[in-house]
Amino acid sequence: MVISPVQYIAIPLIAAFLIPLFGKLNKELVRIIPGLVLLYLSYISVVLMNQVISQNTMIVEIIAGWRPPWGINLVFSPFSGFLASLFSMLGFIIWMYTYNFKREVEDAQTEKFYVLMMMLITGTIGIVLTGDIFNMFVFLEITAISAYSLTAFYRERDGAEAAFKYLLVGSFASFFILLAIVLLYSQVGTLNMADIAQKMPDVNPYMKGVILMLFFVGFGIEAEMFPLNGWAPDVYTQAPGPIGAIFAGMVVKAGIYGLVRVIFTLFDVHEIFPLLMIMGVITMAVSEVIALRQGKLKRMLAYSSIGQMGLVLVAFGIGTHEAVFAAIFLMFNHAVIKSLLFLSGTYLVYHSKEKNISDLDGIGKSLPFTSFLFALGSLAIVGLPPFAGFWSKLYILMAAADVRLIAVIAIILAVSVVEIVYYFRVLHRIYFRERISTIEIKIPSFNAKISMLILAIVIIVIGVYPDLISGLIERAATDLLDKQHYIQSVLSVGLH
Amino acid sequence: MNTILIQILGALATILLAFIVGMFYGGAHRKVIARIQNRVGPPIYQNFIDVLKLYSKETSINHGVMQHMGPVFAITASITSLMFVPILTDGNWFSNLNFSGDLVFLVYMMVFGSLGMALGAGQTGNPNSAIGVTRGLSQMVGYEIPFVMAMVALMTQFHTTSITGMIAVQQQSGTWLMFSNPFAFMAAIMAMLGMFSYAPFDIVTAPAEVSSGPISEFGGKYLGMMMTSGSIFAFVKLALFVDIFMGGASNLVVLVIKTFALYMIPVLYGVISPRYRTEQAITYFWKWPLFFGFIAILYAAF
Amino acid sequence: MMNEFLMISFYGTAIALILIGLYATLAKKNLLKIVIGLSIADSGLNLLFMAIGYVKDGTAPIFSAEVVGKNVVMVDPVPQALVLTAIVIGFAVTAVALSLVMRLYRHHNTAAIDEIKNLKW
Amino acid sequence: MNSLILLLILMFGGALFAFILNKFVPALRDIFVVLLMLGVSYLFFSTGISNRLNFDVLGIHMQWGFTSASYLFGIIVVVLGSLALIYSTAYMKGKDRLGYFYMNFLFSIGAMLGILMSRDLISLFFFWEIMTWSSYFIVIYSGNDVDRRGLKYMIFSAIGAYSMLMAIVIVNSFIGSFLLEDVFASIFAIGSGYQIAIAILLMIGFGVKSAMMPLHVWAPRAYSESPMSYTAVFSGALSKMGVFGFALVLFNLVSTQNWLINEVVAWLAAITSVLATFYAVIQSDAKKLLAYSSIAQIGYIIIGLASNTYLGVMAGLFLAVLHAVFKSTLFMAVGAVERQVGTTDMTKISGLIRRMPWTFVATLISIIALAGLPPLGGFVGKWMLYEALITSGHYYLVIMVFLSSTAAFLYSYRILFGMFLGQEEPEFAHVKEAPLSMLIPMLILSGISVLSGSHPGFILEPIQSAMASFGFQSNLPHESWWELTVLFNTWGDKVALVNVLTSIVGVFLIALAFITIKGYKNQRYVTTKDISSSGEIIQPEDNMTFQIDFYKPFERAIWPLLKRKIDDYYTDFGKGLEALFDFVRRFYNGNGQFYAIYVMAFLALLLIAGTKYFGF
Repeated sequence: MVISPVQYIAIPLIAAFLIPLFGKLNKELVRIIPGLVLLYLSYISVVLMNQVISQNTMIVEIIAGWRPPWGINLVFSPFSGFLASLFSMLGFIIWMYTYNFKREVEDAQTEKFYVLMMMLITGTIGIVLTGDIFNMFVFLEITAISAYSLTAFYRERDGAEAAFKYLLVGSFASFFILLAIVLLYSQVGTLNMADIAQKMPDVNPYMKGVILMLFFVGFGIEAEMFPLNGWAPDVYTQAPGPIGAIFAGMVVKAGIYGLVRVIFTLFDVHEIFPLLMIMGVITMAVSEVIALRQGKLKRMLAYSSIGQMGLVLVAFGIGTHEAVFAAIFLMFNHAVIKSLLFLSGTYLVYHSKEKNISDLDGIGKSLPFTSFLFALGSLAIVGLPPFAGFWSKLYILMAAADVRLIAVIAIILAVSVVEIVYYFRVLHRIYFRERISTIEIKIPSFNAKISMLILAIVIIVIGVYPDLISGLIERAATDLLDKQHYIQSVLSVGLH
Repeated sequence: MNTILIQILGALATILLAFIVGMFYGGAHRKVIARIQNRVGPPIYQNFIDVLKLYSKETSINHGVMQHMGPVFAITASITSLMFVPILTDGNWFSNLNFSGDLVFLVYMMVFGSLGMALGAGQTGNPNSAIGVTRGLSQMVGYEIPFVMAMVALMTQFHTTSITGMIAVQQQSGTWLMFSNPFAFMAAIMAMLGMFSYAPFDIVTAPAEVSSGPISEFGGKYLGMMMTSGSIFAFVKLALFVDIFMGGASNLVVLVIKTFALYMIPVLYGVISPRYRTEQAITYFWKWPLFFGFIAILYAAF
Repeated sequence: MMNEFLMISFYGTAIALILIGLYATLAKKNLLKIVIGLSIADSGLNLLFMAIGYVKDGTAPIFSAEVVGKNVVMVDPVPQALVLTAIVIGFAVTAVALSLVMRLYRHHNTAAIDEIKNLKW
Repeated sequence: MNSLILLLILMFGGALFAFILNKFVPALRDIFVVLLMLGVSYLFFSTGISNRLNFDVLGIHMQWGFTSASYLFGIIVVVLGSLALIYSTAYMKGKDRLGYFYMNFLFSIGAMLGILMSRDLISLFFFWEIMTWSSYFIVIYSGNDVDRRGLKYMIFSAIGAYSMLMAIVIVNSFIGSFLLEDVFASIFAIGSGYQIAIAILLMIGFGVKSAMMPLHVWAPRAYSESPMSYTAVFSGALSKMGVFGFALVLFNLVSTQNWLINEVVAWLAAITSVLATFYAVIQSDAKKLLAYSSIAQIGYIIIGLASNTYLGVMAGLFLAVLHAVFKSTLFMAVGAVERQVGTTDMTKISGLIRRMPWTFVATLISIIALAGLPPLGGFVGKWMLYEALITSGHYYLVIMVFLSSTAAFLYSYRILFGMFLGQEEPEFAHVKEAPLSMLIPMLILSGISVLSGSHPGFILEPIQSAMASFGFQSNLPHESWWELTVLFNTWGDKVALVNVLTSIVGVFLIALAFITIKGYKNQRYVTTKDISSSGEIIQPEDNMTFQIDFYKPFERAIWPLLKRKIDDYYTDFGKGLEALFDFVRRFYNGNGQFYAIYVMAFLALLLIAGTKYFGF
């Protein structure tokens, strides 16, 4: 079988619909199929990335024989490919974690869970791979609908409430994005992103501004930008643990991808960069500050996640090559580290009703392995060396320093101190309190341990030897910044 | 070989001198107080008799090694300090190790003894000793500061930190340093009141309440040695002040006159003063003496 | 004249629908009304898109024997295709929303959005 | 393989291995860590200062290698590290989480070596942070009151580290290189405002680790609550990393026009040392006392460095080395007492001198060194410091130092008296001397203290070459520093250490002989209950110990200074922040509709403002 980017979309989508059928054959297949699919996606990621990097091109896949700008196309560029690879590999690791997750209680719902999870992953990968703006909207909606449903997955929790808030705000996001697409189409008459980018200079500047603002708000909602992120903490809190990891690791990243793709490639309006940076700074400061005052573990992780996204926005907002590099690096690091935190944190508060941080008292003795990984993740996320988070933070600071944004540096660092405070508070509880709560403890299954261990090893290896991955990120950053190359590569496909 | 012998003889002579002068001054102190209080008082050589008696006693108990070594520490400190203080301005006889140390060293050497003695007092386990020691040390923090300020003022003024250097300065200019920098002298003299621990700063030994302070558990040879050390020490302080502020002494007669005059300051001040509590003593030192010291440094520096 | 009126009414209706929908979504307390508001706004947007794709005097964009080779004005086919997709998506979202509203009503025994505040701060 | 890499791999790999070993074969753990540390020490000493390693990470050029300055500090680290680990094997025996303890112990030592071998700012920061968190994990090892104490340490470390990081990235943005030599070479080419800012930010970072006021508030509890075997390293070596950093900044990054920085630093350090000494005096817990004393002593060191005179810097570095020696001995001794008696609260213990004589000897020697009394090394350092300050015209600074060191006599006596002297209570009759593996490190270090008094040359020799690498050329007439026995200041005044030593030892021996020879044999020991007591008969069960409110009069005298702690300001500030944060939280009020309204409002704002500010 020829490997092509379209398999990223097709295979998991088909698998998602086939899962119930397989479920009729054998219950176990329901759990195994997603893993096989994600493993295959990881495999093609490696192959395609290798191809892209070694040949210094981008792979543009034409769907249904219509070459751009008329048909829908998938663009496996260094940046989108990097994210797609990240999503599929992270997806595989999270699948490994979910393999035995809640097996005893949720067997009946397993099918739904995996169908939705596969759709969620398809949606996120679709968002980053597509080269068509309306197609991106569709994938965004696929992501969103499966995300709404997964948020409300547990009936006994307040999932429905969180999901409804998500839906309400998310509908606004899709509304604005669709509106923006509509207006954009009315201006340029095309939906292909490369084509739009090419024709953008002709657009009436006032219209351009309105469209950009609509996109900004729409994708800002998905990217959890303050003040559009009211839904986010609730959703992280209520979704099942591994789904929280997917949200933090993939869904938000896809939202940010949409935002920066629109800003950098489609519009290339440099006036917006300060706005992006300011919103990033506000997002980061506000949510880290709120995270400090949280009493619930997942909510704390959620705010922390939002804060990190703010940092990513800051880096993109600086807009230099170095900053974009740092931002993508941080996206990668955050995906890995926050996934680890969500995955291990889930087991730490597995049977706790309220998910309070105080329920963690002294759990380090009962769950040494999971607690250790959580601790490692905490150290990494606050950017302490020798873990992965350090390098991305360093690069962001360097980039900010190069354009003399001293105040931004100061805020980032001050917020990092806040971050340290709340993460270490949790660690204190885990390791240095006597266990008083009588909540039952859930020992992670073997596969869950393996999946978390993989993430931890990645964190340490990248932390000690960041050059392992910096080449890919470097190319991704170049790709994002080189608008002309993108346009040419996409539009020249199929010409001969 | 010969020089070493002379040196040792010289050192012994110095010690003897210091001991005798110190002892007589102690006697004089008692006599003066008695006279002022309209008593006859002990004879002026009474301290010699006491020390002699104490040395001839046989000590039969102790509370441990540190108590045994406490007096040794004390006398080591006083004799060593003595070695580094010039007694006479000219002549080699009493020069000892004058050129091997400076004022800063001497300040520290003078503390050495009290700390060593305090260790000995500590091991006795007598709470009175410990109380005396804490009072003494606290008070020391009080008076050291103005004293050091005075010293620093002089050092900066004349660009030397050695005592011999200061004597040389006075001999060259012909003016005593107490006139060259009167503020420093004021600060130092007020600090000296504390150094002697006579009234009103005698809460350290406070005979009425805490037996007799740090030495309350010492008797016999230990006490004798302490007294010897104390006398030598008194002489060291006086000689030091004479050297620094009063141009030194060219012969023994001048030395005795000058030191005695100086000595009478704390004695007489004490006679007419009630006793300060420790914190009062400290605040006393940290008011006017500190102010004078401050001015002295300003005066010296600009 | 007729066409301009048509255009204005298209745009006007679309914008009116959007505004009504947004008003309902932002001001009404009842969950169901909020969902309805979302739906209305969605319809308005779809209508807007259609209006944008409308070309004066255009016919349906179908390549039939009648039009091939002739200089016939057609409306833009792309918005129509997209609106179709958007309607489907809107339908799916509404379905999910309604099921959530049901769950919320069962759980909280109320449909007022300002009383469902278990998750905050 | 380059021995620098080998050194780090051994250290960090060994740390992890110790952790794993503890899980499976706990018996071998102690031997392993000690052997590892000895091996690393050997490797360290065999690694010269000429070894340089260049490599790139993420496009950042880095360089590792020791200079003679960092080598000096490296010697402190490996010597103290080895001795503290030997001490640890007995001290930590029977406690739990030993794998955790030793892992972080070795991590922090490795990180310190890493800091010292860093020739660029990024690896410096990298190892600095590793040192921070590994030491933090040991600080919270005991588990008491971690939330306040541990967090305080971590917050201040983080503030320090991040201000360093800020300075580092700003420097890089001007110079385009992180290499120390490049930075030193071109720092003065950049704007003077940035220059000062960089120096201050870096010094905040180093000031936190060296516990300089007002960044010291973490230190007392952190020092006192860590296991003593680690505190020996913590106070002895880890805080010296801050000193090392100060040296780097003050000598290389502060130009002579900015002499005011030197003055401010020196004064801050002086205030630190005075206040910390006062606090030390009023402590009744030996550990806390030593903790405050450490802060004060590091104050002296920094004063010396900031004086920027040859003698002053030499004094600072000498005191740094010596402080490492005697303060770690003291912490070890207190640890020994803690282990044998169970507490270090001096209001509870007394009269251990006959129970733990060797510990007492080590303590006594170290206290003499600490107090700066002749003839031990402390005096040498103090003398040089005073003379440097006086001769360079820091008149009032020298008074502060004098005040602090005079007040230091108080706590010096307190700690000796509190633990070893005074009444021998029957409840301590069973106490035994600490085991040999704890005594040996203490006695070795005491030996160094003694030797440094008469022959400071063996410490001054490496210091002299370290100073040469900082750019200070010797202006004193000495050919071989090894043989130095006479201290000189720039005015030509001197102290002949040999004469001092001869005099003191000679007189001491004669006097001792005089008092001992006749009749000591006939003397007998009587208990401390048998004392002069104005006629009262003291029973053995009567507690005559004088320990509570030991320096109450002094405390009353200095009370106005101590009334309001800096800590309280920080606490108030923290409370205010938390209230603010809680207010910010209200934004997420739980009503989904509000969130939708935020979205609309934000969009409206953007559309209105966008036309104005973004040029559409």
